[in-house]
Amino acid sequence: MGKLIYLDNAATTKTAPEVVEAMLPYFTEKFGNPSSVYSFASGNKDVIAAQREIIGNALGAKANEIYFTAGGSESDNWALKATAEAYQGKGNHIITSKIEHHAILHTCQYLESRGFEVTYLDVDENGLIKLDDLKAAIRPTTILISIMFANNEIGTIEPIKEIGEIAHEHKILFHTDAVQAFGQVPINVDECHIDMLSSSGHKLNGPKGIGFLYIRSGVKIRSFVHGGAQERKRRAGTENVPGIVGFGKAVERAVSSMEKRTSYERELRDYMIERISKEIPYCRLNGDPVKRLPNNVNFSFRFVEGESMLINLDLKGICASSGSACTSGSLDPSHVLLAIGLPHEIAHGSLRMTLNEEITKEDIDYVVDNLKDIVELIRSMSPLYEDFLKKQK
Amino acid sequence: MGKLIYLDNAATTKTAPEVVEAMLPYFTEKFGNPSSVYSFASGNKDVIAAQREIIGNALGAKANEIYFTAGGSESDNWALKATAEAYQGKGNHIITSKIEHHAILHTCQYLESRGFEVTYLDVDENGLIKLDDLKAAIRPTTILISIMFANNEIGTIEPIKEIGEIAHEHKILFHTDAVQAFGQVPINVDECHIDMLSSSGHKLNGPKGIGFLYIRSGVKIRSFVHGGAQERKRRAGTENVPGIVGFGKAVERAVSSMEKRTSYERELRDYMIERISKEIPYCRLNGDPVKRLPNNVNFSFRFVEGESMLINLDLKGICASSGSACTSGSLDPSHVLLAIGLPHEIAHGSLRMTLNEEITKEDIDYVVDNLKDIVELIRSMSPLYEDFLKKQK
Amino acid sequence: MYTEKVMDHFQHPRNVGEIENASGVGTVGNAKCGDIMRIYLDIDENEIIRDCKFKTFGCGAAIATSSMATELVKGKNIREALEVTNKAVMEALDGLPPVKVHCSLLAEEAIHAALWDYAEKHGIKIEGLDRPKSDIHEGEEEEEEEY
Amino acid sequence: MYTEKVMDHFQHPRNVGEIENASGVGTVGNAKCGDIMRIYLDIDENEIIRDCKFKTFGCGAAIATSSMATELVKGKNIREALEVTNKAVMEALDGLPPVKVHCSLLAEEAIHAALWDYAEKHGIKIEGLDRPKSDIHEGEEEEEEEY
Ligand SMILES: Cc1ncc(COP(=O)(O)O)c(C=O)c1O
Ligand SMILES: Cc1ncc(COP(=O)(O)O)c(C=O)c1O
Repeated sequence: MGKLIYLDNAATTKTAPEVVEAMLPYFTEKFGNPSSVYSFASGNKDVIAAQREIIGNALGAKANEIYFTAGGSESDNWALKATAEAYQGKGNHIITSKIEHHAILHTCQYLESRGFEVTYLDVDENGLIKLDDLKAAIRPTTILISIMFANNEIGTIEPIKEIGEIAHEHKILFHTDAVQAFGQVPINVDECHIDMLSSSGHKLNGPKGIGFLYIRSGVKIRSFVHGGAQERKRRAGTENVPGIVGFGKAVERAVSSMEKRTSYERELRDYMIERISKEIPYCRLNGDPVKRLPNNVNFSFRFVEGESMLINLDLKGICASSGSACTSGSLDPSHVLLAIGLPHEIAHGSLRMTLNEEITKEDIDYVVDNLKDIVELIRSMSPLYEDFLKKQK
Repeated sequence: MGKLIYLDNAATTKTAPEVVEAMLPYFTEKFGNPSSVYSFASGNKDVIAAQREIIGNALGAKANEIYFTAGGSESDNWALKATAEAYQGKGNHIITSKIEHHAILHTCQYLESRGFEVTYLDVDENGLIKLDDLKAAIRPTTILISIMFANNEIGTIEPIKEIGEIAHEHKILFHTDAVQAFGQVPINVDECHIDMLSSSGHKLNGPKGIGFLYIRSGVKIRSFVHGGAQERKRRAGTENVPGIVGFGKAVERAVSSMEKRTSYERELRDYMIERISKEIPYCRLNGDPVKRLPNNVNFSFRFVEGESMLINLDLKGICASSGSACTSGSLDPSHVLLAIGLPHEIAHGSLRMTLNEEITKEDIDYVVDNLKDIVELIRSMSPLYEDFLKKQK
Repeated sequence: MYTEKVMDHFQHPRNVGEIENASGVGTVGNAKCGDIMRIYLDIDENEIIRDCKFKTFGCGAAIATSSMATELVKGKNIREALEVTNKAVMEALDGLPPVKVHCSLLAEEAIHAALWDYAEKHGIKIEGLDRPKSDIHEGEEEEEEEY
Repeated sequence: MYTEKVMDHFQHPRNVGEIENASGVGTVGNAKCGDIMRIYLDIDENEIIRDCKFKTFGCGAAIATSSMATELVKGKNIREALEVTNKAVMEALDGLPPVKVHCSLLAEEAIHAALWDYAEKHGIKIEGLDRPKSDIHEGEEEEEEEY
């Protein structure tokens, strides 16, 4: 294969070379177990503390409020299941939204099967939850509000500060899945009244298999993984030292470069959105045009099915993703696209392209030029398009 | 520091250079998300399948019975909590032993707080469970037997095949924590009637932060981490591709070298045990002398506290561990040493040294020579030794 | 994920298009589920399929199976065409991933639907041919979650 | 984990040993919990601690605090020695890890116990000195699990 244009940074990112560099010594040289007494290993305890400090700082949190996990999914599961268990005495009601990641939604469904009640808030056509809906959903038994910071498919950034204020006012715990937002938008847990926050290393050029859950001190949730005394007795398991070091490095990198990087990406993003909107007929931008992750482009193309777009793009060296059912092997398209009101057949024709700082304007032009041809080609084979054209006449 | 003699391979191991080598491309080159459609990433799906195959083969299991996790603790938590939940209808009784790792014991305590009943089997003075006790403990409501394959402190290898047969006879699920045993002793899940088995990468020269749970097909436990459809919908989270690749490589390495490596280690181990037994008075070998992990040496020295031994050894460049309370910051010494019947003060004076194939006979001599001096020095400062000598007169 | 044959038929689909005044046309699937196949047949007086064209809205496998199915029925007589099962299409493509098997079923159904249309138009009955289901996914279960 | 001062006193403990016919001897802690400290005092007629020795079964911090405590009380009179608190010992060692603070308490208690023994033997009462607890860990809670 020749050139590769990787436009799927919401799925995963390349581990930055300096991140790998930082991790390497912890595999073969400083491989000791941080719990050990001898000096060869006990230094790793300090190294972990330093990463906790970096991450805490990035969020306006204290270092000891950061608990390392194996990734975003574990963090989400921990936050929801342990809160449900710990605050069961207070109530059994949880509020979330219809556009959460499956790590939240399937956990909520699990909790429903265990006797909890869950309200799944609707979103508007741009994917924003409505604050009035949230207020109306609150019950005396509500113990948790979990709303994602930014959506992984359509890039919409939710009104987190306002949600936090409502939660705070009602003394309800507030968790946010910030897997897509952390490192892309500034976050301050105090300003937004966030009590718990999930993050995953591989979404911001860190390694896979490492994440964290921020837990505000005072929040009384217990371990999700029981065992050894690691992570202040709240998450057992020998620490993934290289992973933690890599995560710390990635956060440092993401935070220090955030302004420059995201303003670059935002410009490219808007250029791409403009070209596609203008040059490809019968398309629709999904997600909020303004309250949007700096690197997210998501369109639906009528009469086109997503997977066949993806394969054609792949043949041109372009990596992208789709909310099409076909990419997941199920029959229903993305729940997010349905929640913003797209009919099934249009949801099937969606394409997500998520940029990074290595993408150039030339790359974007190459992608859009190819995309135009591909959409045209697929439409020429589409019975839906045939019917549509006949009706037009 | 000069020479470093690492004798704490039960705590963690050095990631083998060829394992790191195997992992490296998956950080920066082949970093794609295995769930993606495009060819750049979808190859990673096959790579993961290949590792599953390697690991399945090593256990006499099918590849699709291997589910990757973040480590031994998660595997243990998953096996116990999900079994408890899935088989609740059948009963609420679990049988385990007093010498399990905390990942098992604390999970059992958690389950007790949720209404389950747990029998903690005693062990004999060598750390072996008694099969008659096991049989006697079985109730009509017993849903799970979880006994570790080999103990992490004293190295005792339990009669797994016999336990499996008893479990099988009574149609009770059998889980074994093989975190210390896998890669050190041959394991066949069918021969031993094992239904679930936990393992952790970093104990066999693989990376930290990766493990697996073997689940025999037909065992109906659900997800521990809910979310995406990874691991056949049973363990959500973007796959830790480098970790999985490293784990596969480590297993390949451990299995192919097992015979040669462990017979080398066994010889060294027995040499070390003999020298210590002969040359240091008032000591006791902990764990079974024969049914023993090939690399485990564990002694208690009377009148000596463990941590001060460790620090003195550390000053000589020797890394070891102790069941002393002081190393864990709690007041009680290791529950394993108490379970084999050691009085508290003797349990405090225990020392575990776990070898690897890089250790030489000269290293062992260096360690034993130093250990002799250190034990003597500490005893010369010990009021217990003073009292003992006075009584001897 | 796809075999070389599938990719070949996806990249160079045979028989894409429409046939004006076709002897029979069948459309199956629905947009809701993400795949629709339409097959046009041109059948001569000897009941030989002279020509066959398709239009498909769907994933890579849907397009490739449409293409392969049209290739397989072209030149065959009606009875032979009925024997072009989804298995035959899959085999001709060197296999499909399990989650894509339903695409090959869709191709089989599309041919049957076009033949049914031909039979209706000509007032004949083709033995072994049932009225096409209105929705190929009817009665098809969503892939069961393993546990 | 330990400061340089702690490591210095651990590696080169001051005043290890026994004093024959000591003016006062105190032993605190218990083997069950993994630390025992015994302090010997040689006190002259002016109530000045002329010499002080220790024997300790315990971790690195236990040995270092014993050593430092003996250093601190040597040459002091009884009343001054009473003011050698665990905080003073810790500060003199540039601090201890949180889980090791109890070792410094043990050192304070050992001095007090030796002084008590001296007072009993000499039939005097030292103001501000209570009968030593039989077990230093009595009433001490195990470090609370955070949640
Ligand atoms: C027997 C046993 N079980 C479980 C574990 C937990 O493994 P991990 O720390 O990799 O989660 C360990 C090691 O710490 C162990 O020795
Ligand atoms: C919003 C969101 N939450 C949670 C996750 C789960 O993260 P991970 O796959 O690292 O467990 C993802 C990514 O897959 C995500 O985009």
